[in-house]
Amino acid sequence: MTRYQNIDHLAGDFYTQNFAQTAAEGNLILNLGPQHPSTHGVLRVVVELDGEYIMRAEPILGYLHRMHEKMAEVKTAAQFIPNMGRVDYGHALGWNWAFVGAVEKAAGIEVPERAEYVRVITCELNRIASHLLWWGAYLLDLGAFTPIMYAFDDREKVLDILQDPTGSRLTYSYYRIGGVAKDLSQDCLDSIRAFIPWFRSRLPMYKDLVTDNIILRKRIEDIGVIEKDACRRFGATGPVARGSGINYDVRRNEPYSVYPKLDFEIPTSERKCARGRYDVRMAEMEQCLRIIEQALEMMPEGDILVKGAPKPSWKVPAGEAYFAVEGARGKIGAYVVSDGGKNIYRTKLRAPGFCNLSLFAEVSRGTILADAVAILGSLDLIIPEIDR
Amino acid sequence: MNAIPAELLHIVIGLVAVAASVGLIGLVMVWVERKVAGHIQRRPGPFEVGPSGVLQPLCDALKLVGKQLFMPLGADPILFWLAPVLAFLPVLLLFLPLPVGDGLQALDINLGLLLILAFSGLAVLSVLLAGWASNNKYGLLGAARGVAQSVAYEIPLLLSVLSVSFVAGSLNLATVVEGQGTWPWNWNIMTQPLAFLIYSVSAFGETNRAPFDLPEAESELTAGFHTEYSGMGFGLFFLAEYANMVVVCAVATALFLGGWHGPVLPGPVWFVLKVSALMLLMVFARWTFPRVRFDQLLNINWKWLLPLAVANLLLTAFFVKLAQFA
Amino acid sequence: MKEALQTVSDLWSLMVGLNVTKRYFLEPQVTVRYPWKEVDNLATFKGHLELVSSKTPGKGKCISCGMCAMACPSNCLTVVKRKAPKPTPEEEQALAEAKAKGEKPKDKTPKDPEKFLYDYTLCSLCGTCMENCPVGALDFTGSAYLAGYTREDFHFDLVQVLKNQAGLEGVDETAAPGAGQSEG
Amino acid sequence: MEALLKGLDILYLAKCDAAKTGQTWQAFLPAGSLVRAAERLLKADYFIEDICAVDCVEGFVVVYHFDHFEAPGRVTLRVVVPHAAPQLPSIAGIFSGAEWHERETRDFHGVLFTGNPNFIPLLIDPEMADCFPLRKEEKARAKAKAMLEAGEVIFCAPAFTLMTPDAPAEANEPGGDQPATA
Repeated sequence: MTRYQNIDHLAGDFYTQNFAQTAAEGNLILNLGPQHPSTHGVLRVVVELDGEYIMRAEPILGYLHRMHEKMAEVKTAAQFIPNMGRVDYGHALGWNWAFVGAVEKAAGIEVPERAEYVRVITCELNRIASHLLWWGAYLLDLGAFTPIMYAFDDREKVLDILQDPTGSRLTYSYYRIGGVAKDLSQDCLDSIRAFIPWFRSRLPMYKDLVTDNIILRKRIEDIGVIEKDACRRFGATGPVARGSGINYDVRRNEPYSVYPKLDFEIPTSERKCARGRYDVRMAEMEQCLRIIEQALEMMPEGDILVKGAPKPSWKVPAGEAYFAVEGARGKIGAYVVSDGGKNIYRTKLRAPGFCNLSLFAEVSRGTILADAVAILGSLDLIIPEIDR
Repeated sequence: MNAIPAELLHIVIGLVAVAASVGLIGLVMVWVERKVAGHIQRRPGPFEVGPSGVLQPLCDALKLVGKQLFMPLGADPILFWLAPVLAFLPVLLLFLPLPVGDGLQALDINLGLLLILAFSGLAVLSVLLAGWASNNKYGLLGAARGVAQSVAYEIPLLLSVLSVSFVAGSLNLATVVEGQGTWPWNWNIMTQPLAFLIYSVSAFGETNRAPFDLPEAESELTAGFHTEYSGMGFGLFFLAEYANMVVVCAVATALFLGGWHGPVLPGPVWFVLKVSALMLLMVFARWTFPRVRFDQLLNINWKWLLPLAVANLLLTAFFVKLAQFA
Repeated sequence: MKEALQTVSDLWSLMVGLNVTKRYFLEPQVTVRYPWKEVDNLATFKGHLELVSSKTPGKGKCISCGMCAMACPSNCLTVVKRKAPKPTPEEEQALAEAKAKGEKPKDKTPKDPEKFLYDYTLCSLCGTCMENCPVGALDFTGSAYLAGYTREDFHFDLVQVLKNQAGLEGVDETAAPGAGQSEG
Repeated sequence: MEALLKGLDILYLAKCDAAKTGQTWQAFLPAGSLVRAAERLLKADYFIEDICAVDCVEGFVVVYHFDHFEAPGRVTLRVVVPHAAPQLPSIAGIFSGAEWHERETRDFHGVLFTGNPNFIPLLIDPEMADCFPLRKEEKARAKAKAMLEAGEVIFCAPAFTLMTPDAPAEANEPGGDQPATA
């Protein structure tokens, strides 16, 4: 090897070397990522391959780590809200809600009812956008190029609606402690009303083009089987848990806001495989429409922000609070501990994707590389949320 | 003494025509594929360069030619550069025995079909070399997939082609075409529908086109065997892929769809129309379906296509013999 | 038999898929070809910040209170207040008289800011500044097409921007003191 | 919950108001009985939500959140480890997902979990993994009892003074407000 100088880097970095120590002789160590088409950003998975079979996999995080929890300690509560839009670009409003809700709980602030409905409507719209993003990207993982274009075409409609009250299209910072920043205008309400039947009419197309497709079904059925027990051990929530037959949805089991007043179903699937998670998400989009429909009917007139809403310099009273919301990827939790000082003493953000991804090492063992990609996609990963 | 130069002249003219048309077809196909993909996805596709963007592939080709040829550390320099050339050159030969019209054939030999099948087998070698020589793990995985896939899919392809040549009694494509008539019910697809089906599926596998594009499955292997190729190295693989597509579609047209036969319009026009229709179908399939998994791909081949092809061949042979006795 | 039917329906699903793509192939495209056409939903879009113009062209409503700069989560705003103008002898005298009477001296400093520095590279467009402005002096532009070559292209002095908008470039702002005050 | 933790060496057990703080039960454990408590929680079909640490005057309060799929109600286990020797047994052998949460806690606070199967930096670059961004400076630390909910005390070990309200003389110190009682 005198032909080449400076080949130390070929031995791999700290993680590769650490991983390779325990690899079996003759197996191939392959780094999927941090730049790889199907790791949705900068996730990196080191896999030990025997042929195309995965003997062992280890996700490596941190490439998009921004230390949001430290930022929470140097800003006041109200100033931290814009950060929440950037934790998870897929379901930004879910994170908005988790943090705002935790602070409201710690401070005992009652949110006006109209604001609660506005939150429900916008959060569910955002969930549809998030699921569409996942759907398109997942099919891209599976090698179908066109669905993502159709999904983005539809998602664009949702973003147009959400742009009206929030002013943004992706990283919303719309919720405020004690309400929301802006009321839904009449235009916005009209376009939501128009969107619901229109989107319903799109769903059969998704089914025809993709869900019924035999190639897709063969690709995602019976791979990545997650048992209920594994969900408990790893703390998997959201569509991942529901795809494994666990009927758990924070909106129902740990109710918040006006969700108890709304009539909707929690889709679950007993398949436990990637298909189960796929089905759950597709069914959830329909349920979102149902929720929005009802919320539009039931929404009262009134304030959208509580009187004397906290100013940026407002201090969260001493105490602790844990508030969870059902995000598009699972249970988003915000744990706030305040000592009554200017900034919140400690903020812990529970990212659902973090727990869901920790399952991957166990689930992917013994599958082939193509399946690993399909499993990774079925967990619906948003890397900025996992790395925070 | 007189006959040999005429033959040679024929081949030389044919080769030049083929080389020119392969280049042209490559450019046109890139444009068509991107345009069709665009319209399927409700976007315009290339539209900036020239009317409707027809000159876009030319610009891309120029860009590819102008790019630095880059070889990764630890790659085998000879094999690395041999692979793309080896992918492209045999494709030129594949065009020679294709009968575009009545008597319009670059190389009129009675083993034309055999030549095509033999030289298309060389493609697998280039995939293997490319993956192996580039010293890249993804490349290696792609090459391994490519070899297993090409070797597997050649067999049903061959068997389905054979059953047609049994009926026609010749391995010369021109003869096979002559045996068919003007109207669709006179084409071989009516007598050999199963062979056509098997041929179509195998053709996807043989040309590495989606949904069977596993050697380059970009969501798993980034770009598979040609991960490390830049500039014209990649360009040649790209061109070879499209040329291969044309060949399999042209062979399918000649074998099953009556070749140049058709009412009113002249023969070559019919031939090009039929080939274009088949290619459009391939493009549509690529932009509609997800990719199959590798074990499924081999299962389809060994468990379905191969037994069916063998059965079809035996049945055909039986009926051909029966017809001879009758 | 059942299996055979299943296989046929499975294969048929591929045809159904092709039919969907064929349908969209024939439908009109949805792309908005940007430089020639623009999207029509920018009315509600939040672009970068600007000062709201008061009735006097080139003058903002801003009273330099600094609430926005305090509220901003990313410290992208800096409000530079005007220095008090050098009092004339009469004013000085009046000031001394007022002091003698025990009255609070009236501040004659114009309230509009000298400079309103805005670093768009840091801004997260959350709107906290607007919400905390007592006079509604800040607003988002609908501009989605802001582009520049350097970082400095995104450092604005919003006072200057406002003047430029009103076509008052180069006007000496000290020439008309008190104009901002009269707006209140 | 009392039945669940019966026989375990616990320091403090209290029922909390879920509407107020989002947790139904909380318990302070000595580091020694953490693993057995986790075992019992898994047996009772609880799932792990997260693990985090809070840097307080008394030490790092490592907070474990568990919840239940069928019978929701958050259970908070807390272990106090001293600043000088922040060491704890790992529960990654029981709740596999804890492996990552523990590694994250190490990255942020420098709390060490013995027995974690793959105890390498998770979110922070291994070359600068010893900066522990969420550790607070000595004077910035607040008292745990001022922030954490006391709840309706079911059991409190006599030697455990962390959550007992300060004596009136000390009550006026900054940040030492009376903790909210359920």
